[in-house]
Amino acid sequence: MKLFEFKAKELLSKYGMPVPKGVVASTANIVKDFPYPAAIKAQVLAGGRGKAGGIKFANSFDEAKGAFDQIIGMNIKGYEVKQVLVEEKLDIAKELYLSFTIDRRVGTTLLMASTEGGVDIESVPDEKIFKAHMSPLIGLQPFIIRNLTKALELTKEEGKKLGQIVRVLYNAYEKEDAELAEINPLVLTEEGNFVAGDAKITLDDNALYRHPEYKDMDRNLDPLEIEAKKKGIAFVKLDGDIGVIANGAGLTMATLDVLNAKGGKGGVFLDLGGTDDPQRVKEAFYLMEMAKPSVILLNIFGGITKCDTVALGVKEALEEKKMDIPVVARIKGLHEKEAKEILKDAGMIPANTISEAAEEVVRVRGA
Amino acid sequence: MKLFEFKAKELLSKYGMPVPKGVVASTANIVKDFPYPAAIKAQVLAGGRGKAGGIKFANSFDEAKGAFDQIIGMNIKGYEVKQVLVEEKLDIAKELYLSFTIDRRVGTTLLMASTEGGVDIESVPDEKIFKAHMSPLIGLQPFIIRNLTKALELTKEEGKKLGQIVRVLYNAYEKEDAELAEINPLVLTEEGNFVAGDAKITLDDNALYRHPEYKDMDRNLDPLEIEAKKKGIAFVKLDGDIGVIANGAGLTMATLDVLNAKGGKGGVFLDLGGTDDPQRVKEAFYLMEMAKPSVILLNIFGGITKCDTVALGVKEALEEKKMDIPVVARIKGLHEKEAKEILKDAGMIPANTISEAAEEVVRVRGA
Amino acid sequence: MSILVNQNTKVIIQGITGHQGTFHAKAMLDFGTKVVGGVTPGKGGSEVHGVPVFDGVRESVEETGANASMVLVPAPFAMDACFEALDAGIELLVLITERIPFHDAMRIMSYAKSKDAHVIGPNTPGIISPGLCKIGIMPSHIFKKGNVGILSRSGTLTYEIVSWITESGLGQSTCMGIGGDPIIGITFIDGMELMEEDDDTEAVVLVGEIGGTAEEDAAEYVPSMKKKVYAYIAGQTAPAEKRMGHAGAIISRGKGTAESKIKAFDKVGVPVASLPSDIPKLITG
Amino acid sequence: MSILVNQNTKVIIQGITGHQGTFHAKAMLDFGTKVVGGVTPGKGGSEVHGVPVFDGVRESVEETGANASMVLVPAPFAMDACFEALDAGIELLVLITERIPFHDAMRIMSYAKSKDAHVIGPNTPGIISPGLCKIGIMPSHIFKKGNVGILSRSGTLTYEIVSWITESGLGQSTCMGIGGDPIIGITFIDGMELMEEDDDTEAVVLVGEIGGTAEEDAAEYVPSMKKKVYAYIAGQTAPAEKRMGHAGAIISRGKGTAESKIKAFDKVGVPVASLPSDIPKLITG
Repeated sequence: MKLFEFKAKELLSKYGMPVPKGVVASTANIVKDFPYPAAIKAQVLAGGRGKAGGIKFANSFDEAKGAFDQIIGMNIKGYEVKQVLVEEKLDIAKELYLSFTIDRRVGTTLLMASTEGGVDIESVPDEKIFKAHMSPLIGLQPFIIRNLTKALELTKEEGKKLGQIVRVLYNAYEKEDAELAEINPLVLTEEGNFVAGDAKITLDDNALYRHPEYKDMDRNLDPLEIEAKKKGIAFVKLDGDIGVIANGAGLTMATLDVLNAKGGKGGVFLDLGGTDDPQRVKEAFYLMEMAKPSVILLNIFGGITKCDTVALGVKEALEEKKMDIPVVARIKGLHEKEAKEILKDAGMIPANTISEAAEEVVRVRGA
Repeated sequence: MKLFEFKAKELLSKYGMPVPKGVVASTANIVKDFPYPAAIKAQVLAGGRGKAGGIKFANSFDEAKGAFDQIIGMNIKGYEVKQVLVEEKLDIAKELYLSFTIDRRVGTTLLMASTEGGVDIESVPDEKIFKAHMSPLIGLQPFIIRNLTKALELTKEEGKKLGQIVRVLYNAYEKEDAELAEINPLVLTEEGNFVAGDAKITLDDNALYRHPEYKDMDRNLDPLEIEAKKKGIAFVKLDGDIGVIANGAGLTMATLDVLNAKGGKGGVFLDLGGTDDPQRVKEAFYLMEMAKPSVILLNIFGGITKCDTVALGVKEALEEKKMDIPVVARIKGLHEKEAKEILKDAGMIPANTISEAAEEVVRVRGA
Repeated sequence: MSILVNQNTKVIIQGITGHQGTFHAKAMLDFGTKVVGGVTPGKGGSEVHGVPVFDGVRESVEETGANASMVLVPAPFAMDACFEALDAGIELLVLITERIPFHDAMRIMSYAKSKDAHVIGPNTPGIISPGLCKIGIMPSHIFKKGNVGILSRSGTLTYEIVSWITESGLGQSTCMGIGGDPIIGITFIDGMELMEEDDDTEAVVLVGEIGGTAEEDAAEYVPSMKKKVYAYIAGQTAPAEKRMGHAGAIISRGKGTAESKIKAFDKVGVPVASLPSDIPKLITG
Repeated sequence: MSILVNQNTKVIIQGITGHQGTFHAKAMLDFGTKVVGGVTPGKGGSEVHGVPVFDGVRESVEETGANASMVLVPAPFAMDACFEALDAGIELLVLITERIPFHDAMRIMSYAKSKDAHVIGPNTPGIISPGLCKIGIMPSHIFKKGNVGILSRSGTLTYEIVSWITESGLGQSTCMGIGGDPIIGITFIDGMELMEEDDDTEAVVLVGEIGGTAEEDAAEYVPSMKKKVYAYIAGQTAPAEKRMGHAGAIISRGKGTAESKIKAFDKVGVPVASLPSDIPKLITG
């Protein structure tokens, strides 16, 4: 789960991170008394908002109001700006980059830092980035901070202050179960202090049970995705109009791929997981119906999952909701025969392979 | 460094350990208002104080006063009782044993627990003791508490409460750099709560720099040992009358052994360590003089240490303090010749081997 | 032969008394796996399909000589279960549990490495060597003894591919799910190394998906192998920044696209199937 | 041959610019040890006796190919120094530093084990194979190439014994101080195993002392050895509950007496010298 900048800063601040004085607002009047000059920053979960015009500066409330009106409601990479962060303007001497992420390749935490802050780290040449892996068995040790300070060619005084920042960020990253904790830019002010200019935090969805305080946080998700998340169903809204349901993430993706290869366009990715509980299957179908697909492609491989009870759930869902969306069903495996009978009964269009099903879906949609 | 019972309980209590209500006193009047009945417990750094009569019970202040007078000033295994802990009497349902120690054999922490509390754990049969080692890389994990609860055949409710106690003790053990953190007995009261009946904590001397709050704590050491500790000299008071100085702990012990084998009796163990700084050597000799040995056996093996500068320090010490204690010196190694000259000059009795030196010491002492 | 497991592997199931545990204990016993015990705290002394249940792993290992464990305990307790198994001397952990927090997974993997133990998973269907041993939740009936080794980040998609392989007349030497999470134990490369050494394996199939660089890394390893490698990549049409079910299946910050993976395989001559059903055709040529 | 070190061992010294570091860098270079670098944070770029100094261990390893490190940094910083060395791939740590907190020592040992690295010490004079390599602070001049292997918990006492051995006409294959602390890396048994395999070692001398059960454990291992073992135990007349200089040399709760150790050696036929100077006499018979 990604956090908005202001939420990320709020969280880091709890751990002792210096952040600029700031106020979040959805209408300009809230920041009448702010001590200007200030930066007016769009709060969206997308990168590159600066280039998109989502950050402006204001020397007075009047200027702020103007900037506010321009930014609020803006669309940045498909996200509507609903909130704006008004923040004290910093006297920037240097801009650094600092982050902790999970390096899946090595299976441990990766610390990255650079003197080339304020730009996308992907665009910084590798030799300008200090990298260090940390075993979770020992965590962040002084030698890493020492080597970091040296690599960034900081003064001893700066290095000492940076060390504190690094420890705070690591502490937050670890304690809050973050996948990513990034400060970019980490501003070194003219007065010689470090302040988090921006902050990106992605929390591990798998660990949210340990952090119930984030449970109801705005996820910037589609309402149906939020609904699905609550039900524990993997549901992703896509650009197309065809709903794809399968059991297993890999199989669902593969089904989507075949569909797209055959000229269809997936509108929903819905992974039933390992369930063959008709009730769960029904709930999944209700969600699918709410997404209003033109056709549904159902692909079930019954290994442990029994095909017939899945089919039963589908049938009941169609009947109860009086759904008239055509369903092309490919079903294979345990109790396959019984399942096929049930699906035929329910008026679904049968298919033997994923390709066949995909072709059929495209045909039905075109018809 | 061993802590007195009341200090250990104070420390554990900071971490959340339930301890009986208690007051430390050196005169009975302090505990006039104590809610009796109470236990009156001698505070000494020696085991077996119960058997020695160091623990009594009192139902009133009058009784307490009587007990007090009996206990205070008592000598328990060579330690004088200077303070007494007056403590609320517990309603004991069960007495358990619980401890964390450093298991030098395995190199990790050992948790021990038993339902046979209240007696010396050495006397409890092995099959009645639950043992678990813990890697410092992962620390105390829930499964260990679970297995402990099972081994002790506690009820689920009791197990849950014990789990909390175990966590608190481990936390204190680790955070305070203890070598040993032992609660014996860990009392399960009639009301079903766990309370630390007694507590033994030994802090790691090597880690005291991390815990300056213990710096000036009464160590129950000989005043000379305290003096030596301040100077960073390894100095141990022994029963005999002969002072042994050597460089290196092993060599000093070996010298003492040879001396004892030859009929002498060591009164001081003084390890000079790796120093050949004449000033340090002088300080060591001053300490030795204060212990008033009848003879001094000096044994130096000069590997890296230069024998002559050590000899110089010795000579200066003898001269400055006008010490008339005879010194038998065996010195070997780097700059041996020069050293022998200096020692001869200073009137010391030379010897070629440890055995020879020991024999000479015994002869001189007898003379 | 086979990799990591064989007919002598003695398995306990942590979480055996749960719904899944009971079901898969039976399935594994039916398959012929030496399931020697189960662990569920508080249920020690009971039995599941004749298999003794213990309160703790150490106890179970002492009593049964188990050297492998299948972990089915819920995510919040999985790290503790793994630590318990590792401290009790278990050498192979098959970590079926899904949704384990990443920081926990990192700790598990690092601690396992410190104990020289192997971890398969988390979020894996397990490992199976037809005729020898199955530790996992895969449907046994779709497998057939043969010479194709399969390494996969997926579950049902693997079954789909396995069933096509079996229907084609080929069979499997060992089929291992490496897990659908970002932090896993045994990697594609580890599995490929083992399969390269395994006499029973003639060809290796990698079932990959979007997210991470596991497939690109595997491709780099291919030239050092004598055995032929085939691949399938799921998620070719998945959008960026959306987690496609698996925690590991996400194209984030431009990394982990199917395109990059297919390109990497192309470069080292690994045929990439465009349909799951194409895999056996590629193998038989 | 020798154990743990040889003429190809490339050594860095952590804490090289300190008084001790500079002195022993010179002594080791004079001995012929391949001291390829030193590490002192903030002193990178300088030199000590012609040896380049680096700010960090990784840097020093990358530049010099070092595989061993002698750690001379003060106790409060020793754990960090060890972790840094281990993360940089150092395979052998010779931990000279005294007075390292026990909890730190436990962490160092466990982490080293997880990295398959060896630790000698802490509170060790080091390891020396005359003619091949010295990593430590022992006086080189008292040693002579020969066939007696020495394992010791002590410093100067070892030199005393070594000098008697050398004077008797015998010499040493490898002499290793295992450290005077309760928590150490390589144990007597580890050393005995290595010496049993070492062609250059014909007899093994154990220099023990009171405290712990290292000598009793070593005695138990003796019957599995072909080579003859001799022992000396310091502290036979030490009182209980008093720490005799070394943190490890303490008879506590009735454990660790010299009596028990000598008895254990007697039982397995290990001659125990009553004087340090008796060791060569026992060996030559």
